[in-house]
Amino acid sequence: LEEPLIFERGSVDVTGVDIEDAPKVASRLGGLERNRDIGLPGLSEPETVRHYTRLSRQNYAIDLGLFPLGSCTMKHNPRLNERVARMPGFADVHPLQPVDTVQGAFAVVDELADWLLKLTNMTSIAMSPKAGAHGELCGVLCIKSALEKRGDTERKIVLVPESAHGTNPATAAFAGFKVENIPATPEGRVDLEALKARLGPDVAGVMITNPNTCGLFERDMKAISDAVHDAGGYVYCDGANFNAIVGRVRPGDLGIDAMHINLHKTFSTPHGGGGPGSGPVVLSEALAPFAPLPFVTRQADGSLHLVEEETVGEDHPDSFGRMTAFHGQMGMFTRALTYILSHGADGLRQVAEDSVLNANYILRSLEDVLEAPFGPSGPCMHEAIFSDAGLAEGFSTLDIAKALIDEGFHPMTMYFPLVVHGAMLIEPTETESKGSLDQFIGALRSVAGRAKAGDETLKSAPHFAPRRRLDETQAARKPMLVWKDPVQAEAAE
Amino acid sequence: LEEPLIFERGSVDVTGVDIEDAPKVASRLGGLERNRDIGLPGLSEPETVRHYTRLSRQNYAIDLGLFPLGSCTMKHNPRLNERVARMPGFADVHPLQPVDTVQGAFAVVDELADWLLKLTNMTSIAMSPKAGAHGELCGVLCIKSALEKRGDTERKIVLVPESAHGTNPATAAFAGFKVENIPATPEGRVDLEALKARLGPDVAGVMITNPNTCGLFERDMKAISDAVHDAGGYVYCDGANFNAIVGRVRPGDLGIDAMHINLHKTFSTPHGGGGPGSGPVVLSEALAPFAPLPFVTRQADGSLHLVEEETVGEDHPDSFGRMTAFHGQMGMFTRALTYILSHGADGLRQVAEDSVLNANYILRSLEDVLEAPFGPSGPCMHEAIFSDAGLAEGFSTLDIAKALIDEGFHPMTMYFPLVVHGAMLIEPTETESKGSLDQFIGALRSVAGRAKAGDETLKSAPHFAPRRRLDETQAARKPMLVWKDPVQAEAAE
Amino acid sequence: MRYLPLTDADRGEMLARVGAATIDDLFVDVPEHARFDGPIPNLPLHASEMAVERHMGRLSRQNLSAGDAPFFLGCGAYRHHVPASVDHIIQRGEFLTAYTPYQPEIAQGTLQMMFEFQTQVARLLGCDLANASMYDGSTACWEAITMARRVTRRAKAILSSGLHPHYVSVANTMAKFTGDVLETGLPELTAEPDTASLIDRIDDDTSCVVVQYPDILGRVSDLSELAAACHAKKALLVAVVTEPVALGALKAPGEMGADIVVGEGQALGVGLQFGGPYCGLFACSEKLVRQMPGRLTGETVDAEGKRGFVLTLSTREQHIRREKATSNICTSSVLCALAMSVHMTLLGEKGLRQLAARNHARACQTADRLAKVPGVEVVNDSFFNEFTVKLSKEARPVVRDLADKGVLAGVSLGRLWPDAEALANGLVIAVTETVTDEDIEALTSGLEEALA
Amino acid sequence: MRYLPLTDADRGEMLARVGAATIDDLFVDVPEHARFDGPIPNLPLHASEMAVERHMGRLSRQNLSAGDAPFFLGCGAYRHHVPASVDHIIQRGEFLTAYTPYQPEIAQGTLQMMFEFQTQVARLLGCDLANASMYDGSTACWEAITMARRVTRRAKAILSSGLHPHYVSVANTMAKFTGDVLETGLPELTAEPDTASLIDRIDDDTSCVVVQYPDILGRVSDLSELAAACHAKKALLVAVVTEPVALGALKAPGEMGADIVVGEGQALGVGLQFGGPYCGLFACSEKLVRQMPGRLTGETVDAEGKRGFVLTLSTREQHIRREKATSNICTSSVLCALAMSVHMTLLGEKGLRQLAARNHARACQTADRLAKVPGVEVVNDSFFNEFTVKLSKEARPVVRDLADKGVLAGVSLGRLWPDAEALANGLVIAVTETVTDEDIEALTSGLEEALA
Repeated sequence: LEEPLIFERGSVDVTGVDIEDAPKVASRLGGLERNRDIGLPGLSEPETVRHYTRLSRQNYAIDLGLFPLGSCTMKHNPRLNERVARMPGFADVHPLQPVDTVQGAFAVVDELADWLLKLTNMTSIAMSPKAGAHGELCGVLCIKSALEKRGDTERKIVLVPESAHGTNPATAAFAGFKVENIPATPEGRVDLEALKARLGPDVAGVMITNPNTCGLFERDMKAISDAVHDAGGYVYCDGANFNAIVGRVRPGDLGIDAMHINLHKTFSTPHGGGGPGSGPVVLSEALAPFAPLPFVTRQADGSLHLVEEETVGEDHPDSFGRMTAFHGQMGMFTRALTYILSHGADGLRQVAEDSVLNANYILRSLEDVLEAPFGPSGPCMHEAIFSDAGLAEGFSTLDIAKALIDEGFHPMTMYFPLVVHGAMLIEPTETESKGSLDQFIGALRSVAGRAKAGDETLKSAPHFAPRRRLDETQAARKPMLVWKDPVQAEAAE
Repeated sequence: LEEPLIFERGSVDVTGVDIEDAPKVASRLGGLERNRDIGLPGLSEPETVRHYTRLSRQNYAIDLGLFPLGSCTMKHNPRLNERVARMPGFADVHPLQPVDTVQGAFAVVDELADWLLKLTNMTSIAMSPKAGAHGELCGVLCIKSALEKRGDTERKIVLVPESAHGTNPATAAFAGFKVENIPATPEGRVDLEALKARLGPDVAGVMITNPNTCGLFERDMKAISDAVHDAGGYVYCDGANFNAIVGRVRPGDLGIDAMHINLHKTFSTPHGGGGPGSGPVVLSEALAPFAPLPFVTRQADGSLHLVEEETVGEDHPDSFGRMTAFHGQMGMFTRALTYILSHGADGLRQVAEDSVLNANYILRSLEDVLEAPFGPSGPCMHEAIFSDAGLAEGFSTLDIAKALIDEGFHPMTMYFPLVVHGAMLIEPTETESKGSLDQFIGALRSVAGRAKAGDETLKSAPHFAPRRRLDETQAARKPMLVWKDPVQAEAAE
Repeated sequence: MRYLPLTDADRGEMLARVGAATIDDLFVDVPEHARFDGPIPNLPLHASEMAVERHMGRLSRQNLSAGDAPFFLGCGAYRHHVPASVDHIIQRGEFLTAYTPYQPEIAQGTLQMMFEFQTQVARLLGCDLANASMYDGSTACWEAITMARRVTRRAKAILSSGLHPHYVSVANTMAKFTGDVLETGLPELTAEPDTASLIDRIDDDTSCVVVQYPDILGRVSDLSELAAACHAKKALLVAVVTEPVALGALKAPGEMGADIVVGEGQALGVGLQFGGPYCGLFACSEKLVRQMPGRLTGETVDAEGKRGFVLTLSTREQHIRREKATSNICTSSVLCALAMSVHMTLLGEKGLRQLAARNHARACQTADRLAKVPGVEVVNDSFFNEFTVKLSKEARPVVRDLADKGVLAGVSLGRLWPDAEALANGLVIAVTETVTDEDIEALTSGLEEALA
Repeated sequence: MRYLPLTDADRGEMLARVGAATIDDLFVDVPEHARFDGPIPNLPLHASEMAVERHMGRLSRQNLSAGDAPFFLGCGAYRHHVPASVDHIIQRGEFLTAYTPYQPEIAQGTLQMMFEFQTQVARLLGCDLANASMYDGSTACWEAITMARRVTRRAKAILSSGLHPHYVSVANTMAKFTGDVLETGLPELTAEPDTASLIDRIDDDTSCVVVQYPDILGRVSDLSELAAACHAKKALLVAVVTEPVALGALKAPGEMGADIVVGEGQALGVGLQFGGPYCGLFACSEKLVRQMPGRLTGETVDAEGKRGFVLTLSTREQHIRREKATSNICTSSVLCALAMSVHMTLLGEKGLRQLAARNHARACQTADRLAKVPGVEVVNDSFFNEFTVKLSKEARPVVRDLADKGVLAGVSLGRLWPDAEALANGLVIAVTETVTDEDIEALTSGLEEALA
């Protein structure tokens, strides 16, 4: 059975809630009563539950199987996190309650901040960024603030490797910088010498992902940091791939100045189909004074104090200001802290180790059937990358991905990073068992074999999904972004 | 992907829980340490969640669509019920806590009891029966106790209509009665005259389902009750079909002496794949003294008092004793009370009306394509019955049922009641929308048409379910009721 | 009416199709005197979700929940930590809102789970096979007694004095009506269970001996000799387990020769819930399978040869056999069985053994601590996570006093056997992994004060 | 390590396949000085689920949760009753644990829901179309300002003094770096919003006017004239809605001519959560679509011609356009959007209007009640469910005093504008359907006492 839209099934006369009658009072709406129809259909509760339950079953999810999207860290989302986030003291408190009535909430912020600082060996942390890209922006704004503070306003360039996430250049541009690419070595790492050559008085800093999106640890990270610092710039580290090193390597030991941490990747908060995320940013001593509002500080008496607009003038004159209303993604903080406490320092180290082991296992189990451009560069970190070299004429990474759907798996990240042709970036995460990896490897070997042999059925895959390949071109050319009643729509034409 | 068994996937060395180390103490297990392997495989939490999530997706459920099992009342299970049942004051209290510390729990029992008594207009209620059949047993034991109390020990016969649920005769037999059938009239009701003729000093009572399993209200119920009472017997009413009349007709007004109420049918507690149920039994004044332990009484000061073994001697000397440990299905009481309060007396009446309307809508929308043996008897109650008359040679009710699976629906109850050949008993419940009924009617019309036309593909249906027809004969002939390691099993042979 | 999808317009159209002028026309068969014009009187009308939640929340807060107090109650219901994923899984709509798997093609989720559950339970209890759950332990126990009667064609069952008194009550109630003969007795506050006395009493009329393990006072004893004695007289040994976690540390009854092992699965995954719904366990040896009550799932193949599962051996059951069924049971406790099965899967053998070890060690520590309190005497030599103490005064008021101070100290034997003076000073104390050091201290000082 | 499925045996086998002797061999690229032999120091080791739950529970109980107090806070975050089914649905693993729907063939659940959400939001806000959510209202507001700059190629935005000060702060922070010019100001404690003054200030350099509706003090005013004034100068009108329930009673900004309507969806389905995650709303007129930030879902067909949904117009986004994208946003707030969408579906137009009507009526009753308290002056003539009172003394300490007595009285303007003396006596009071008569009495008597 196909599931219709709520607009096709529901009615504006139906409601799935019972609401007490409004007492009769004279309206004080300033004469702005909404008299025209809104057009919001309602469904009774049984119909609502059924509609969304049916819809949900058209989704793939980590609860159903391996979700090897490279750079996305689709790991298991523990159910304890969900239980904790729903405790009334967390779920049912208002962000503007008097500070005395929310000491437990600030304690969560403080405790999580402490963990993140110790795990990264950094000086300070901004908790409020709402997601990874927002965290990047936070870091870049700290850099810009620091440059302005020292009157160094001529530095307009931010250097970004070609393999970077799209958010990096977008963020730098958003903050008013110009973006230039850093070249890579053939083995997939930043070309240190080329970088050094480009550094100078116009360079504000670099944005580097480490481990990088080719799945490699930037071996020269410390040297890069030193060179950038020597040239008067700052080092931003994209922490999207922190999962590979959490609990095992502290980015602060590598000289970076700022790094965001995706709580929804490394620390298991649910992705929920595309968000919410949460992107706290750890900062070096050099950037710490510029951290955005608000933040929490612990007083001598142990009570927690909130620094917002009110007191910032005295205590933190260089803060660059507020990035969002309220305090950040509290609901994600509770989940991330729950996860961190569950694992502990030893468990997190094991997370990094198992995630790297799983990725290497995939890399070495597939490199005979798929081209692994950086296979010879040594062990990968928590993701393995392959290219489309060697597929039969006319067969692409897309075909492999769609065929994997028919095998019961979510495909890997396709065509990213851009530096690898037809890239397939596979990140299994540590929460996959060996049995699960073996199944996936078997499926991918079979698909790769068929793609090399030129099996035409691949091109029309998937065959067994809720939908066949969708026409994205039509969607973009004549966008239909909201539902329109076909009767009315026709009448309008 | 096929989902393996946990025994094929898990390992005795893996665990999905972390448990604090046991302090070292000298064991006091009486020398009975379990040294041999138990053979319980474990899975990590991610694997566990995935295993059961995948399994769940092989199920049909009311959350996915219409579930028209006649006599089973598969209605929507409100999520508020689940939230309430998990409140710590209900979910996390021990049945033997001091009575002062569980007044709220007894208040739930008391409030639910009050509703059920008022909805049925009966005198007393036994809350502890664990399910419908347990409730039947409770009622029959009350009857037996009453007979014994008055020294009337020669009454060995319980009369049961042929159309009764299997539990009725099984219960009567379990309590030591002999069962005799009551004939039905051609229009599908109890034959009052035949019943009267059979009554006599050997008859303990009757067990009658009302509305009956042919979907009809027993129009002569009061006359039946009067006749049975006149003959010295008691009237047990099977309340499985109470949904058709809840809030609209009070069984106590029809002269019955005992009736169980399936909280998991009429009052929306979840069925959960076959239980738990809950079967409180309402009793007439004649049977009230014999109600089982424990029960709750309200004191003059408003506090709630628990009557168990301790005080029963003085206050309730005729109680026939205890049917279960503790107090009954508390977790179902909270859900049922939540449901009842949500609906109120007006909403429950609407439940009965809509459930009856939905069933009649189905009856009248299908009787031209399927034989409705009692269609001419007038309106049905909350379920509609059809027979296999008119299907092509070699086509059966089973084929229709299995073909409905391919149409995306759960089949109706098949081959019950026994009085209709190839019976199909359809109970839509009130929580189906008209749109949902129309879809179902359309599907069933199409299937019926094909069955009449002799479409052979029906016989191999379902084609699109997680499994094709299963070999039940093999399962029964050579029962494999537990998993055996194939290696060990082979070695053993 | 948030649960009712029909609109008045729908109702009108549908009545027209049905050929009725009003809804009352569909209730014509209800006699005049039993009809109401409106809602049944003296009952409130419908209420919003918010209002209902508030009302129920108020009632909930009138209870002292176990998590809010040092908590030591057992005697057939145990408080263990249940992983959050268990509740997540049982709330999957496909499990929660499915019916009995009568259509196996679209119920493999429930059926496979039941098959796994049967296997887990059989292994845990040390038996060949198990069914897919009963109402609870007490009713499962009675079913075992009647099954023994069917198997042996004898009517006399000997019930250990260490059997939970509610279980004894249930059996007594039923036996009154069925004519079964039960021998029962009061336990004594001694270190040894009544195994020896049971052995003495077995005779040629005995259908079975029913013994609880660990027993109601927490004592454990080897059942092998008892089993041999039963078998020598062609009687069955029925063992009852109310704390399944114990079997992560203790030999299983099946290993020691019990023919039928029944139990209460609540401790694993189900939660306290004020006594229900719980999860009755029923396991036995393979040769007795056709006399078993309750639902059974079996492995088979589908029309394409794929493995699948179905309800089987239903010729034992009431919907086929009617008055000749092995039991009148229809509903089981599948959702609780699912919770238990998920918890067992999460634990695995490793986790179960760790959990059992921690329970036992903590109970030992608590017993040692309490033994030092003047007026407290520990009765047991052997126990798992539950033991009995004899106080210097009547236990029931002591328990009530401690409850007033926010300590839920255990189950007084006076609550279970109100008339038995010899037991009045007995208090059964359960110690699970949920008990903290502070909890033990609170119990100790509470008892010190009460007994001073 | 309950979340880690690999056993040591697995690890050994896998290392062998990889060709590494130890796990350290896989970390060879990490420089020596950055390696540890064991866990990172000064941090605790792993803990059981029970221990973590206990710890977090303790922290949770250090907060006074809204449900445990008479509660009147608003100012951008509102407490409404969320039906239990909303939370059930967002916990479906297929929604909760899915990623961004990059593979539409196996993500139609999320995509169709997003399409429905876009339509619901567009209709609610009175616009042609809406995106599939932003981080929250404050960031959506800034995105609207930058979008207006792109559309008009002008850099000056005029922000109403009635705009939430956190939203203003966010915009000010960003503008410092981007070079946008913002005109802002402090609100006055008067019955009228600053609409007239805004109209006066629009000039040919103005990219947009940003106005909140109802504004931070709860006031509402007709935006039609303001929209006309903007359009006359070819500027855009950006309207901000922080309480979407209001639009069940009040005309939508889009109906009154706003070009972009952004907002905070939290009030519907999401819950308070101490400020996040929330659900940013972003809607605009059709002609502006290619300048919109954020994800968009569009309808299309699959290879068999069946209707389906895909992410579309992604050429605006960072992963394609990189430094030329309309925004750097990647993550959105889909799970919160789902919660909001489910709540809107449950309500429907009928329920939303009833809910809004009840909120408004209860707020009116509360305002009338408080107006009688000596020392309390109600500032607003018009409002929805939130209004401002001027106290006879500074509001911030009054709020703290009442909190000590267990009443959460509202948001003092001193909390929002710590330096503005003219606002110090202002208190914003929100009254939703969750407020009871007893709550209103508690607030009233609390204020009476505090102001006496």
